[in-house]
Amino acid sequence: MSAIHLVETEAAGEPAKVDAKAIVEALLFASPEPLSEREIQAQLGALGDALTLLHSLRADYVGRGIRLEGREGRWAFRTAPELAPHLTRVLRPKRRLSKAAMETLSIIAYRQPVTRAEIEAIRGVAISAGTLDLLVDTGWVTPKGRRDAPGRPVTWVTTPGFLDHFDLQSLSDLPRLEELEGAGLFNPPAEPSA
Amino acid sequence: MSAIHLVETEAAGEPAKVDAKAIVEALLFASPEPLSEREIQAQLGALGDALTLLHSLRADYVGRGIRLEGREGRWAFRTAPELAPHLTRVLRPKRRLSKAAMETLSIIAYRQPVTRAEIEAIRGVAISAGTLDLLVDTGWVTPKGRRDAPGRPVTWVTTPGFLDHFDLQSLSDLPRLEELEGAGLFNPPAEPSA
Amino acid sequence: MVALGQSEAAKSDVSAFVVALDEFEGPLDLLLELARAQKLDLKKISLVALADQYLDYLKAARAKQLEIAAEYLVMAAWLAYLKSQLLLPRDANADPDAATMAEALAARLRALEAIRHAALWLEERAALGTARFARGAEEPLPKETVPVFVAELGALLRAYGVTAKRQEVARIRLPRHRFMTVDVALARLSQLLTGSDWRELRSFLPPELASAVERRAAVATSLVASLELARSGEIELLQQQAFGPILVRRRP
Repeated sequence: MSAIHLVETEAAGEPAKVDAKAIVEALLFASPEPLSEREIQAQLGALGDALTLLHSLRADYVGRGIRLEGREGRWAFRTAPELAPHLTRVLRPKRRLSKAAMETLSIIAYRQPVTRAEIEAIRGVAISAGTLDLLVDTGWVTPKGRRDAPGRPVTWVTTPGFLDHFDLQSLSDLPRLEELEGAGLFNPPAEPSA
Repeated sequence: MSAIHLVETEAAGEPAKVDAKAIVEALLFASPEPLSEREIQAQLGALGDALTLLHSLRADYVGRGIRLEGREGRWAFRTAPELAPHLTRVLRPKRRLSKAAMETLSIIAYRQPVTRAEIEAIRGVAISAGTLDLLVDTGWVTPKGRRDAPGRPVTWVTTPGFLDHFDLQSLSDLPRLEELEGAGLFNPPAEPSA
Repeated sequence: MVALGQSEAAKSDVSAFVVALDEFEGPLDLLLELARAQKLDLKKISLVALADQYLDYLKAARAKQLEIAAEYLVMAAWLAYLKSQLLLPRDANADPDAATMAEALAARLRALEAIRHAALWLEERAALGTARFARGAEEPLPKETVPVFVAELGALLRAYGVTAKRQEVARIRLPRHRFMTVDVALARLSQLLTGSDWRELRSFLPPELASAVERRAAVATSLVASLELARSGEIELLQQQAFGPILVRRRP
């Protein structure tokens, strides 16, 4: 792939060409955490426009083994999800969360900001001691502020890491609960007639 | 889960396309350690020849922000070394000057141009090697000319940056010694009472 | 879910359920599983039928002598009450809230069911670490530290003040005295000593001498001056006893 964004840093005799897109590529590649456009732009300085370069770079990686994902102004390289079956033998997938933890996470995702008592009311059971701790450890959930109610309980919200983990562009990517609850939940979709 | 099984092992109607090079690319990206050809080949199975794909992949990345490095049969992506200057993160911690450096700076400010020996005579101690270098690093002090005296010692003065940092219009804005006396500045800062 | 809705029999015969209370996270979960097993539409759910199933289930559990947590029994009592209220003729003294309470329970079951589906939906996302992977090896980028120095004018002035003070201490200050020189004493004695009467030498000392040191020095210089004048024959000196007063007069 040829260098597109060439910028001359010095106006000296020899053309000191710096490929600004290569810088963005290297920055993102080296980092396991998403980088914000601001961080990237700060590193680039006057060499180029971060957002333009990011879009160009994302296009370069379409159809390859890794792809450039940008969500809410934060960018990261991730392996293409369709390759997962071919990677997992070497990369050892992470353990899945328990049903209780996944449900708690879902409630926080949908009802945020939400208090512990509200989560318990929806699930009909007390949250076991470790569940919220576990979710905080994953980096997907964080306490944020207090509800202006008796006892001023802490409320819980999801993090940008939650979006990254579940490959969501934003919280609005979550399907509406009414859709999930909707037609025929208790009547599983008819089996395709054999 | 959608779109996982791209590899159809059975000869179904349409040809199941798997980009073996994409698998190698994703594997190398996501692996915490460099991968050996054998490990990569084991993951690929019959989908392709690891070494051929690695060489092809390495060629793809020539001239880009990252490159594929293979040494002693183990492969890993690394950022291109020539980009290092552009990837360097510049940290700018705020630092305070030591007591010795502040005193030296103040003597230079009040007595400029002043030689090292004169500063030492006033402070009653030798200036440690780094103190003047440090003051030059701050941009507040610079050597200027030599004293017409035995040994022709260098003299030190403050810079415009000094005036700027301390928000002084000119050196004459520095209070006179008698004025300092009135302001109680002659006494070392009081120790916090125990 | 385990052991529920598996067999055709389970659809109609609650007692055929394998009692597995541990599988459920509380009464709400059990109710939801019962509804699911019966493939009930929660929008048109018959709370009466669901209550019956719940109570039957607990009965079966009790028959098997399983320990039943209090919360299940509370729900059982509540459901039994709700059922009785719902079954009472409309015009009787039925609890007017029974229908509302039944609807509230159905709504809770629907909400929990929706969250269940949301959790499943999330799990099927291409999650990081299971279907998508991040950079495996973090490559620490080089860092350069360029300190920015800060100092306040006050600190600078204080530093200078402290330096100046230290210098002041180092300078030795001798007290300045105004000592009378021999020349001054000579002139003074020659001028003031007029008559030929004996007068005490001390009386010729200047009166303004404040300190003892200055006075003693004046005594000494005056004595030297008087000796000098006596040697040149201008005056006479007399001391009648050791340490006695020294008398002086112009030579007659």
